[in-house]
Amino acid sequence: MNRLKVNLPGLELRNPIMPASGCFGFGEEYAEFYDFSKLGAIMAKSATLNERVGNSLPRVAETPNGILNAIGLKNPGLEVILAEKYPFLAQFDVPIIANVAGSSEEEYVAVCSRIAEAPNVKAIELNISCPNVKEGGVAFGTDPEVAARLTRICKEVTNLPIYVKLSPNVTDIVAIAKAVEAAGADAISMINTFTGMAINVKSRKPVLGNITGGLSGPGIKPIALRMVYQVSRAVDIPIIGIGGVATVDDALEMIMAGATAVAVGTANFVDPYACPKIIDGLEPRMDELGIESIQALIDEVRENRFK
Amino acid sequence: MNRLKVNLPGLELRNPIMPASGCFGFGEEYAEFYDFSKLGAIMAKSATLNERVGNSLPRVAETPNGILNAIGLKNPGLEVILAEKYPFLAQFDVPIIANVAGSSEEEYVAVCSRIAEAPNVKAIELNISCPNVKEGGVAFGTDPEVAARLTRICKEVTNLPIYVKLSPNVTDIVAIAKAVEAAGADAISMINTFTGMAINVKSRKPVLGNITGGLSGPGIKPIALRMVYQVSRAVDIPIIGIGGVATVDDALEMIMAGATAVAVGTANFVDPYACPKIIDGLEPRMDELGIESIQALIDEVRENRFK
Amino acid sequence: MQVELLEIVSNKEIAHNIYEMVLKGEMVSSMNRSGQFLHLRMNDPNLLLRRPISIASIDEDTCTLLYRIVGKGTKDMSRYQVGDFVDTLGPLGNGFHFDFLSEEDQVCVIGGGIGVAPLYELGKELVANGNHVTFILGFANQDDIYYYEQFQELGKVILCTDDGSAGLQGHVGVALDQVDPTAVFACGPTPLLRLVQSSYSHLEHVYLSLEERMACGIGACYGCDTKKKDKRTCKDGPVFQRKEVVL
Amino acid sequence: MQVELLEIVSNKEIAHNIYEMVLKGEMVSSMNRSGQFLHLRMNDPNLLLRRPISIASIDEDTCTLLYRIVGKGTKDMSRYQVGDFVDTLGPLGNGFHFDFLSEEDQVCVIGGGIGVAPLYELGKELVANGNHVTFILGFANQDDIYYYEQFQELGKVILCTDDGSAGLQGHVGVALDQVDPTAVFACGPTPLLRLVQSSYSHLEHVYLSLEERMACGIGACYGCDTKKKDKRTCKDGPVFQRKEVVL
Ligand SMILES: Cc1cc2nc3c(=O)[nH]c(=O)nc-3n(C[C@H](O)[C@H](O)[C@H](O)COP(=O)(O)OP(=O)(O)OC[C@H]3O[C@@H](n4cnc5c(N)ncnc54)[C@H](O)[C@@H]3O)c2cc1C
Ligand SMILES: Cc1cc2nc3c(=O)[nH]c(=O)nc-3n(C[C@H](O)[C@H](O)[C@H](O)COP(=O)(O)OP(=O)(O)OC[C@H]3O[C@@H](n4cnc5c(N)ncnc54)[C@H](O)[C@@H]3O)c2cc1C
Ligand SMILES: Cc1cc2nc3c(=O)[nH]c(=O)nc-3n(C[C@H](O)[C@H](O)[C@H](O)COP(=O)(O)O)c2cc1C
Ligand SMILES: Cc1cc2nc3c(=O)[nH]c(=O)nc-3n(C[C@H](O)[C@H](O)[C@H](O)COP(=O)(O)O)c2cc1C
Ligand code: FES
Ligand code: FES
Repeated sequence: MNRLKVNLPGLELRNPIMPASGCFGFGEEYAEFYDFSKLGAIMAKSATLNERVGNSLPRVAETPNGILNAIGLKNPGLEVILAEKYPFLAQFDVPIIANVAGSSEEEYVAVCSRIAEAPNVKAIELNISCPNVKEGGVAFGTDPEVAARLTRICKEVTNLPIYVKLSPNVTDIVAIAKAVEAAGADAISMINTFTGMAINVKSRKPVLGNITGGLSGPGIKPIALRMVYQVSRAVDIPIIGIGGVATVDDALEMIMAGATAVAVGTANFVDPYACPKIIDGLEPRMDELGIESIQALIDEVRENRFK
Repeated sequence: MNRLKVNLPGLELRNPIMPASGCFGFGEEYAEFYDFSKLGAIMAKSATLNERVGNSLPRVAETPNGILNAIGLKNPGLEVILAEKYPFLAQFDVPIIANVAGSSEEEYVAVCSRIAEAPNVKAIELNISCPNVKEGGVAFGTDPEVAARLTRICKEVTNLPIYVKLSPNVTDIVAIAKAVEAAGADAISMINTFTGMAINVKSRKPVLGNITGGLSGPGIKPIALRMVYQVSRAVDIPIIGIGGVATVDDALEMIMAGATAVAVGTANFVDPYACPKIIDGLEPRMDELGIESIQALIDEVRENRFK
Repeated sequence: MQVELLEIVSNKEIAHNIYEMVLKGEMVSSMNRSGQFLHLRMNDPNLLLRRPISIASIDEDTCTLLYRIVGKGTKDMSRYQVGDFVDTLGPLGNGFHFDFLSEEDQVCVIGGGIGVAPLYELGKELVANGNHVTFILGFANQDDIYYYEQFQELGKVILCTDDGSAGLQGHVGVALDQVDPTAVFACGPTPLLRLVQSSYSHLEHVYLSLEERMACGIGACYGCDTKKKDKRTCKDGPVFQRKEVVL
Repeated sequence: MQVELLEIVSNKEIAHNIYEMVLKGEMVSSMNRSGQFLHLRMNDPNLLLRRPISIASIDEDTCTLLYRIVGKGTKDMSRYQVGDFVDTLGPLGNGFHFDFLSEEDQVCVIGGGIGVAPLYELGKELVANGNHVTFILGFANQDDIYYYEQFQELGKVILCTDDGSAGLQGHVGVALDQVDPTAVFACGPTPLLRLVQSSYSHLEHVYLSLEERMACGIGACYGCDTKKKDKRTCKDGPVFQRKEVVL
């Protein structure tokens, strides 16, 4: 029996661990470190219809046990991604979750409708929560109706399952989750980054060229966990837990909060082997904690969640 | 010239540093460590009309560079506070900012109307943002209209200036800030804690008796800074910056983001001398950075803020 | 109550995952009662909360802590080197009191696991006070036993292990009928404290040392209330008379 | 490109706030070009981002880094002890290339402040390649100068200090007219790079080593684009031909 196996709509994963979007590019660079057939899945960098050159510099800053980024969805655009990026990943035995972003409904629809051209892409993650682009991005993720509408129209143009990636910068994340579930979302991935900033006290100016950026890393894990916990009690679709996961225990904590799978972002920068190390550490730790299988743990959490 | 002097409505502060509400009790314990006449002001623990015994245990948990707390506004109730707690603080030459909480508008009004009985209390901080109590608390802090209404009716029953303490658990903190400013708030203090949680992977249960708690400490500083920055650009009333401040540079960063004064919470637990150490470190650091006075820095930030 | 950098004189494993740390500094001169604790700041800057650790022994110019590795903080502590300094807040809390005891009174001191630690200093003080002390000490198994010889120098020691690998088999309850004390002092896991609380309901002088998660450690944050929510473990405790607490 | 724990052979201050750290490990054998850098994980667990530091010298089985304390990370590094291990990702980036040079070609190597560091290994390689090298090195003042003797062993060194406390007074610009090189390599603060970029617009072979804040360090996150936003400093650089970049 594979004790680590979990299922997401459209995907069978050999384990619940995958790199988070934007923290792994399209894999080319990390492929020099390990074989991706080790991973549960890969969440690719956000794709937009046309190339995006990204925000002004600097784009990253360090904060206490966290980092701020304002990359600005830099990516080579759908054509190049379809022609080169997803195909590169096809050499590995691992399902790809394509991440789609846009600044208008039309752009999301245009990208979603073509993603299935890449046969190794098994699901779409709809990034409605990027805090680092002026138009669109997070705006789609802060209003339940807008988020639901976007989900619905994207569902219409693709047969791939759609996972909606939620923004934590909201008063009521449960309302957004319920709205996208009702609109047909097949799963939820959460969370994207918190809007934050850092100031250089010497120059008295913001560190980031974009002034604000998205906060990620272990410091935000408690908020991510709380949101996963709340949403998992309110929706029936599975959740990919994201936010500050750096260790085996962090990953298990996410699952205990209600996630079915776990994505690792910032930790890849700290240690390029972050994902395989967590994967290797799961079974020994499960033995210590008396966890038979990840699926059994998920079932146990689901059963207890209305108590 | 006192280079550290700043003003808040109703208060002259010898320096911009004060302990944050709930992280200093009513001062009795910290009085064994240093003379409070060193401090800019003291933000007292939240006062409610009647005694509150607090949440179930455990009430604190540690997270990466942060802590979670779910104290549950434990306090002995207004009578005892007026009879014993504020009077204890009257021996020190330091202005007190009383913090008022409640689970109904009536309770806030009842407490606010009597606070002025303590002559050393120079302002009221309206806690509309406590995430750790079931009724009220944060509910008042997430809806601009509710927050504005509460501010207005509290203003009516007291001559003391009212500072409204904002919750960061909202989509649009600027909207709340503008609403309370329009309703007559004299200042804004921000931010209270983020709702978060931690799970004990051995027991598979939440660490806190209350399940969720408020996240504070350096890990959240980038989000606090961003919010202070945004609000300071949208309102004219002064801001007391709170969230993750532990060092002199953190305090200066808050002021550079737009705050007029700075409150220190969690850092008091790490080091009981956190506030006096920051105060002592301000002038040497200002010399290094070429900052003539805190007021000059505040003015500079205000001038640049619409650029 | 003060903050001081105490110097590490020694720090070594003395039983399975149990460490003994000897600290030196001026603060030692203000330690005058067993049952109090120190609130230690960790080296790892991510660990914001101080860790409460009981004073296990107060000597000429040093004090001794005994701690078990259970998580990140105690793991961090186990790595501190001789000559390093530990940022220490203390001495804190209201320790063990026994002014009510007359010389020659029979006293029973009951401890389990790492809860045995503060009872060593208590034992020394009781012996100095002229009391006859029986120690009932429970451990998981032989590998977990520490300070057995030290306790034997102070009085009668009844040793129990859960698996019977040393002393009596079973928890401390199996030995309670061997003593008929005037006063009982206990520290250990909650089931042990509950047993002591209920077994000696006829006695006035039964004192229990409790644990609770703490932030400030000095009584200011209300983080560490006891279950009845009327007392703070850090300042009003950690030692309580049996009727004061619900377990 | 790999991750390895490199052992610290030495770590000491060699000029005001400038440290030299010598590291040992297998990775050294894969270092074969000046201008590359190592991405070092810090000991302080709060500092999540690795720090990019140029390889200043590649020797038999060690490599040398030269770094200036400017913030928390470099302060952290200055405390590492001989025998400690540094979690190192590297060697990274596209270093200095000079296959176009013929023996006897005149080369000018220009550095300012801590930017002088990677130029030492470059100098060694150029000399081994048979080139004549003139180094123009700028420092703030006498106390900041490091590796002066080492550079003198490699070729002519023109020293400049902002305050004139050693060598010529002024920034490196005051010395440019003393040389007429075939190729120029430069590393240092942006104003220095701008000066080099504009002063040698008639030359094809002008290479500039840039700095930018980095997250991954390997080309995956797009954190470190150059200003033109068409190249990543970490992977496509840090060394660029003068026309490739806007400063
Ligand atoms: C008054 C008092 C005296 C104590 N004396 C001793 C002693 O002499 N020797 C000893 O080994 N242990 C003692 N403890 C328990 C000790 O404080 C914990 O084992 C220690 O804090 C665990 O820290 P950690 O980081 O290793 O564990 P983690 O589980 O990683 O700690 C996470 C958080 O929970 C807190 N925590 C975890 N367990 C406890 C606990 N049992 N009590 C209080 N807080 C806890 C930690 O302080 C920390 O804030 C005492 C506790 C109290 C309250
Ligand atoms: C390719 C490359 C090679 C370098 N080689 C050297 C060298 O050989 N010797 C040396 O002393 N310095 C070198 N630097 C600069 C060095 O990386 C920074 O001085 C260092 O990261 C500062 O870290 P800190 O924590 O002390 O400063 P802080 O200002 O506290 O750092 C905060 C954050 O900003 C980043 N940062 C700050 N300054 C720089 C900078 N100039 N470049 C890139 N990131 C920065 C840090 O990495 C960190 O993420 C190089 C930079 C690059 C990009
Ligand atoms: C440098 C960087 C770039 C990111 N880019 C994207 C992106 O393109 N699309 C997206 O949906 N999320 C992006 N994210 C968000 C992450 O996928 C993840 O949701 C977030 O970082 C929280 O997880 P972490 O704390 O593990 O990093 C990015 C995060 C970082 C740090
Ligand atoms: C243990 C604890 C208790 C708190 N109690 C209160 C309270 O009673 N009223 C209140 O307005 N804020 C309370 N707060 C919030 C703090 O005043 C402050 O807003 C928050 O902790 C963020 O600042 P920090 O990161 O410096 O701690 C409490 C925070 C902590 C950690
Ligand atoms: S830990 Fe703060 S009151 Fe006890
Ligand atoms: S640092 Fe990630 S692309 Fe250069």
